[in-house]
Amino acid sequence: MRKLIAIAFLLILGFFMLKIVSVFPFGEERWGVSRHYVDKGIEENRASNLVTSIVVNYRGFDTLGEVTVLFLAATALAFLLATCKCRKKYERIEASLTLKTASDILYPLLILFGAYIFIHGHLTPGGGFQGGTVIASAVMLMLLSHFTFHPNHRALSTIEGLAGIIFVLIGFAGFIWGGSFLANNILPLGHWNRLFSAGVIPLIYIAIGFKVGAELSGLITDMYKVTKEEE
Amino acid sequence: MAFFTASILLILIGLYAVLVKRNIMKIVIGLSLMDTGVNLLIVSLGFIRGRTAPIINVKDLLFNTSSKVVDPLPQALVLTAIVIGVAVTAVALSIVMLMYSKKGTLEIDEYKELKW
Amino acid sequence: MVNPILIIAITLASAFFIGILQVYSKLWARLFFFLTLVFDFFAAGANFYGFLSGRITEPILVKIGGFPPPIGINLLVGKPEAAIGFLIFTIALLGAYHWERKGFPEPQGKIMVLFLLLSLGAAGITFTGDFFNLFVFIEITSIAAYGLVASAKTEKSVEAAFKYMVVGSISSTFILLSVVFLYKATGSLNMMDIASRIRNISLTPIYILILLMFLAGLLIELEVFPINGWALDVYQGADPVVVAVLAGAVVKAFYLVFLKAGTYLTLPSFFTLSLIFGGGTYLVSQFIAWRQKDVKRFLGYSSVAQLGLLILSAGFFLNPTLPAFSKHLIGASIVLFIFNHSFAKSSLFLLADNVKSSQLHGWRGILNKNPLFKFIFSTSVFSITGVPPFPGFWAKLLLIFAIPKNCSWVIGLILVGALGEIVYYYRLFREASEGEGEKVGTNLAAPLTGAILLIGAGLVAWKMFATQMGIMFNSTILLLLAFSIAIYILGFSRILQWAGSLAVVGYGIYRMVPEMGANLHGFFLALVLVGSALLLLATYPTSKRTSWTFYPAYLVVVFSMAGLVLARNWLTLFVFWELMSWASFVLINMGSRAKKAAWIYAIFSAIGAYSMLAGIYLLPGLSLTHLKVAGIMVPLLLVTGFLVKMATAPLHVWARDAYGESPDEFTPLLSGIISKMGVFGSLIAILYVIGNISSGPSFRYILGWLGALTAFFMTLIAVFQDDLKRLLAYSSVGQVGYILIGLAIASPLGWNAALYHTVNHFIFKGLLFVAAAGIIYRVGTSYMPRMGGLIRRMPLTFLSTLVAIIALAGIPPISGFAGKWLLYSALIEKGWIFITVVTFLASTVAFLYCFKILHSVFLGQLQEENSNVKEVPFPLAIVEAILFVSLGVLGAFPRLLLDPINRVFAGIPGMESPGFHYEKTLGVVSNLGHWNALFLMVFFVGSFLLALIFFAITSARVKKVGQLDVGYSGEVPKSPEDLHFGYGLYDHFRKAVKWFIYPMVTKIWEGIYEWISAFAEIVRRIYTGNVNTYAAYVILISIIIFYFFTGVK
Amino acid sequence: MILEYFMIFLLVLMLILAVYVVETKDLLAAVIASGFISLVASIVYLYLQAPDVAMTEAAIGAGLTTLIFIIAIRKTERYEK
Repeated sequence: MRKLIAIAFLLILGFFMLKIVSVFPFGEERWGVSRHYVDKGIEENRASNLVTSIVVNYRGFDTLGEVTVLFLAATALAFLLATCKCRKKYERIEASLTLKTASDILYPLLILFGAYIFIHGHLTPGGGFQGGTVIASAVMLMLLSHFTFHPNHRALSTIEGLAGIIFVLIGFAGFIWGGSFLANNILPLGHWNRLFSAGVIPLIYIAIGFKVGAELSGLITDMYKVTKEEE
Repeated sequence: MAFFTASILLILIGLYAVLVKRNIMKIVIGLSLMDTGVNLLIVSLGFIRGRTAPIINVKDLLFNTSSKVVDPLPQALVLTAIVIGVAVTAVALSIVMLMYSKKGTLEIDEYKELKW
Repeated sequence: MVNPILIIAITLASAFFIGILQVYSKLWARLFFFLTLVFDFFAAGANFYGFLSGRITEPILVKIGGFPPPIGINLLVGKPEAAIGFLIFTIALLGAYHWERKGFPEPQGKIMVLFLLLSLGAAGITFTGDFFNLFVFIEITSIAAYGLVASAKTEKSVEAAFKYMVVGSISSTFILLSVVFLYKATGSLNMMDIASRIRNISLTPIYILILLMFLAGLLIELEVFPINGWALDVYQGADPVVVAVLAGAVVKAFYLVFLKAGTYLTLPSFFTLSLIFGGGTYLVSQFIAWRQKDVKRFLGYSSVAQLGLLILSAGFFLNPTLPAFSKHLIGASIVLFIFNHSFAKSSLFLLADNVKSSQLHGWRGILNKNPLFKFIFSTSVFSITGVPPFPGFWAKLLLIFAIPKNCSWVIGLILVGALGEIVYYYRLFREASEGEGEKVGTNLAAPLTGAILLIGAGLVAWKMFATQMGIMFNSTILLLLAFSIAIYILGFSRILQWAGSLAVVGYGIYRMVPEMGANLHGFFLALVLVGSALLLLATYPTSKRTSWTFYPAYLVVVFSMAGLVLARNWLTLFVFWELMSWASFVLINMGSRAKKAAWIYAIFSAIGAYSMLAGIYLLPGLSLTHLKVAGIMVPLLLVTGFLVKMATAPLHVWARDAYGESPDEFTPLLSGIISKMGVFGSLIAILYVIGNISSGPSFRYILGWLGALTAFFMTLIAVFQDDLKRLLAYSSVGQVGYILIGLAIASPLGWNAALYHTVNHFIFKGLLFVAAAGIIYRVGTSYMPRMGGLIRRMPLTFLSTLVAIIALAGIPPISGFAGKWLLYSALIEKGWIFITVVTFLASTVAFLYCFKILHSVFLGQLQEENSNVKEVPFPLAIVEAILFVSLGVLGAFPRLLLDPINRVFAGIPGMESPGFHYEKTLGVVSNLGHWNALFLMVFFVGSFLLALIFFAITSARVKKVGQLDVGYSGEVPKSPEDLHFGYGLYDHFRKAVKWFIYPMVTKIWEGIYEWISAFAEIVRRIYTGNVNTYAAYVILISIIIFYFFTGVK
Repeated sequence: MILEYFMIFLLVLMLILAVYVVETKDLLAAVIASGFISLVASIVYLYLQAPDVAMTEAAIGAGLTTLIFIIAIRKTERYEK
């Protein structure tokens, strides 16, 4: 009965949502303000990846918020689980030698790959968030395969905080020298499709990459550690 | 249209879990399904048929770009939304873990101390 | 001006920095945390001040990244945003300080980051001018809030956080989707830009659907009924500090978004939606709270209700058909409501943090042990329930008078809800002031700041808006009110306070002499000031029980009455009326057994005040001149307020206990003068509104019957009271019934009778209550079977009581007779025969209780335990003597009073001739007869002396026996009931009339209360506590909104 | 054309998986299935010319989210009642 009512509610809701999207035919051209980003993006930012151009510059403030959200989540999780007496359910099994060795090899490679992603954020798909996540996955790999692996929490916190501060400071630099917060006119924009181009965008994405990497590593460790401590 | 329908159905299935499932972990899973659906819907809304990705890596795209690429703005928004989604999920899971540590169960019926 | 981006960026950077710092040093992290908050506070304050002082005129537009509006993200900070931003950081600072003193939960660094980002998110929500950015900030706020709600890590708090998280996620999904749809539909994300684009496109149903989706998401965050279960759980389960910040600051940011959505998105059904959801939430929550036993949840219901009222106001505020002035008023009212609710509710939650138990019974008596706590608590409660001069009062007043007349049912809704609020808030008040509680925590600095800000804001609002509303204050009255409050500082010595009060009242009389005189206002002013001065004299603080706040409150009552009678328009009158009512509530509540009585008094005062306010709202004008109204509704509403103070049936239920249990020092004022304000009000209502004297008899006839029935039944019930003060209470109510009859007759003779009886009743009832206070002080009880034989111990009191009773009974030669004579003449002249009969019966029955007083208190044997009581204290004796003499003088020379009354009416058309005249030999002559007071006086005093001489001669033969010298058959009488010969005096009579004295009206009122409670009990079951259900409500309400408010079918 | 049919196949697959996620009693299986949904979604994003989103969804949606779910399930219960 409950299920039927729920399904009825949801179908009506879905009907309304379908009604809304039905006025936007799939795949139809419909530009709004983003036409400016597309047509003027290269001129104004020199970042090949227009999504990056939007994420970091045109809507860079959103990204600052986004970074904050992630930071907040990591903080909240660390806070909530700090004193959690969570019960352990499963026995840990020692990882095999193959796995350990493979992880040891993969670990630096993954970090390098992550760094590559966020350094090239303005040229290729991906950026700080994706790169950071890849770095975190490297940490995760080590956590899973090595009992003794324990990322330095202080270092993580410091990197995380510093990277965030650098993001804000770049914004401030724009405020002081460029006339407005996060303005992308304080560094030479360089040439299109080069690594050293797009003004502050790569710098910001690198900061984000470090921050997200440190944050997510910390987050995973925090969640994971609770289990570990009780063994 | 198939994309829209599928993503809306995904949202609804996620919501269904929230409305009906008695297991709090399942509810959180439902919420994350919902997120996926929403993201899919937004990206589909930005899609333009026959266009390429908004990455200007060849000279040809430099000119008259708006007739050659899809709308990048929804993609940028979705990037933000995905990250926010994982952040919410992380906090939700820590709350679930905390709840479980209090009562040792994931059943929603055990968590009705606050009511009326 | 501080660039708003700086506030956000610096806060963010320091949040990141605290993230690092907390690893190394907690102290530095904490220092930095407060430094940031203080910076934010001053920065936001500077902006707000800039707007207030006019230094900043244009809204501040911040182009982030240097891109102009539709391209980049903008912050747009106008006056409202600056105000809310300032509010957010003020509350955050207070909350943080409170938490710091209480001790942050570990790990401290993390929680500080969460707290900082919560306030940052709220500020971002407020400042941003971009819809997607709004979504990001909503998420920041929400995630920080989830973490903070769970921060107590108790079962309840974690549960609340989970529910909040689930419902909040649905809400943000709605908001995100609608923002993206909005982008697809308009091509922009910027609020201003969308607003301008919307004007160019037609509002198709689909488009409206998108807007409704946004609004649905927002309504979840705004905690509207019934999708607010999560919010109530959060209020109940989370740490009170977090709740204080959420309710005080964060919700207000969401409310501003709601206002912005209404402004920018031009949704056609916005008005209807906000009326339905705002009004519904407000009304339902105010009543559901009645059954709530958990204080925090109960405050939650109140928060939700206040938010509902704000939503409703938003609907009116953004209604384009509203005239500019009303819009201005509603805007002001919204600002005041926000301020009021933020500070009062935050203070209350922070107070709740200091109390161990959050259950209602855990609050029992805590006000009596903790004076500072009591101050903050009372201030907050008064402010929330709208007591002048706190901001809540002005907010309500501004809102009501701004609502256009064609929506007057909304007024009804607001006032009924406000009544519900009074009921449960003062139940908490009652519980918290009953008995001796335990000590509570002393972490009170933050709530104290809130309370002080409330008082300040109330005074500022008074200054700013009172004149705009046409409320005029006599500057002398304001000065005197200020003096009244200042008397508080003399509280270390009650005697000093007493003397100071006398001085203030004396000064008031001196200043007010020119105002007293030959018109209605001057007449009542004289009664109020001179009468109060006399009664004040009798409050000589003999007992240690007198509260520190007794004299300030007493003086406030006195001077608000003075302001009331001097008022030249209805609103001024109302303001003073409320001030008087609530100050007297404070006084009644001082009685040790009066807590329930005070609660009931508060409820009935509110019933009266709100119906009066509704009546004033419906009047065609505000000034005290003849106003033409159609129908019976307006006069009925208007008069109800006054009838409550006069305790006319069926609104008398409060009177017995309020008179009986209020402090003995205060009862004379309550009965002698405060009830006369009802007389004054009814008189001017009849004079100005109920029409000129010749028309509209039917309504006045009803009033006459009300008066007569009140007189009859109250007198009858008085007969069977064994408690001295309760007996006098019923007697008082009955006597005021006579006055009402006189007023209702509205002939010259009737009004003369009414005013004459008003003064007279003040004298003899004041005298009786003063005597009662003295007796109770000496004997230690107000239970009459414990008295008896006091004639020998208190001869002066006996004599004055005797005279007062003669006056009360209306027997010549004392002044009471003149009133009765005039009244009967007026009644017969008018031809209201049945009323005459009932009135006559009533005054006959009155003899019974008159006799009972004399009989039970003064005559008979002296109880052993009273064998060494003395005469009443000297100041009381003086007052008794003065009143006693004035009764006698007026009895002999009624012209001393009748002449001024005649002059009062001389200025009123149709009233010039009093309906009687004087003759030398016959005395007062009316159409029906004549009487010569002086002759009667001489005759009666002569007869009395003769009788006295006779008894003096014969009394030698009376044999005196001891009290226990009685011949019971083997039983030893112990209880006073057995020993008191007056006990059960009227038992047989009681059997005869038992059907008449059945407390039917009381039962009806109790029944109403029970029914509403039962209804509330049913309604609140919808909050099942199950998160599935909460989510289902959200979906249900959303689809209902979508279905009914778009054209899509 | 084939690509579009493939996409529709993927969408249907996502929906089927979603129903499985909701209905299965094994939370671990549900989580892994929902990770798989994210993975499928990232392929769909590629079709929708959104490589950035595809990458993010694969890394965060399929990887990180699944991971933290698994950790949480490890610390609570695997089976729904």
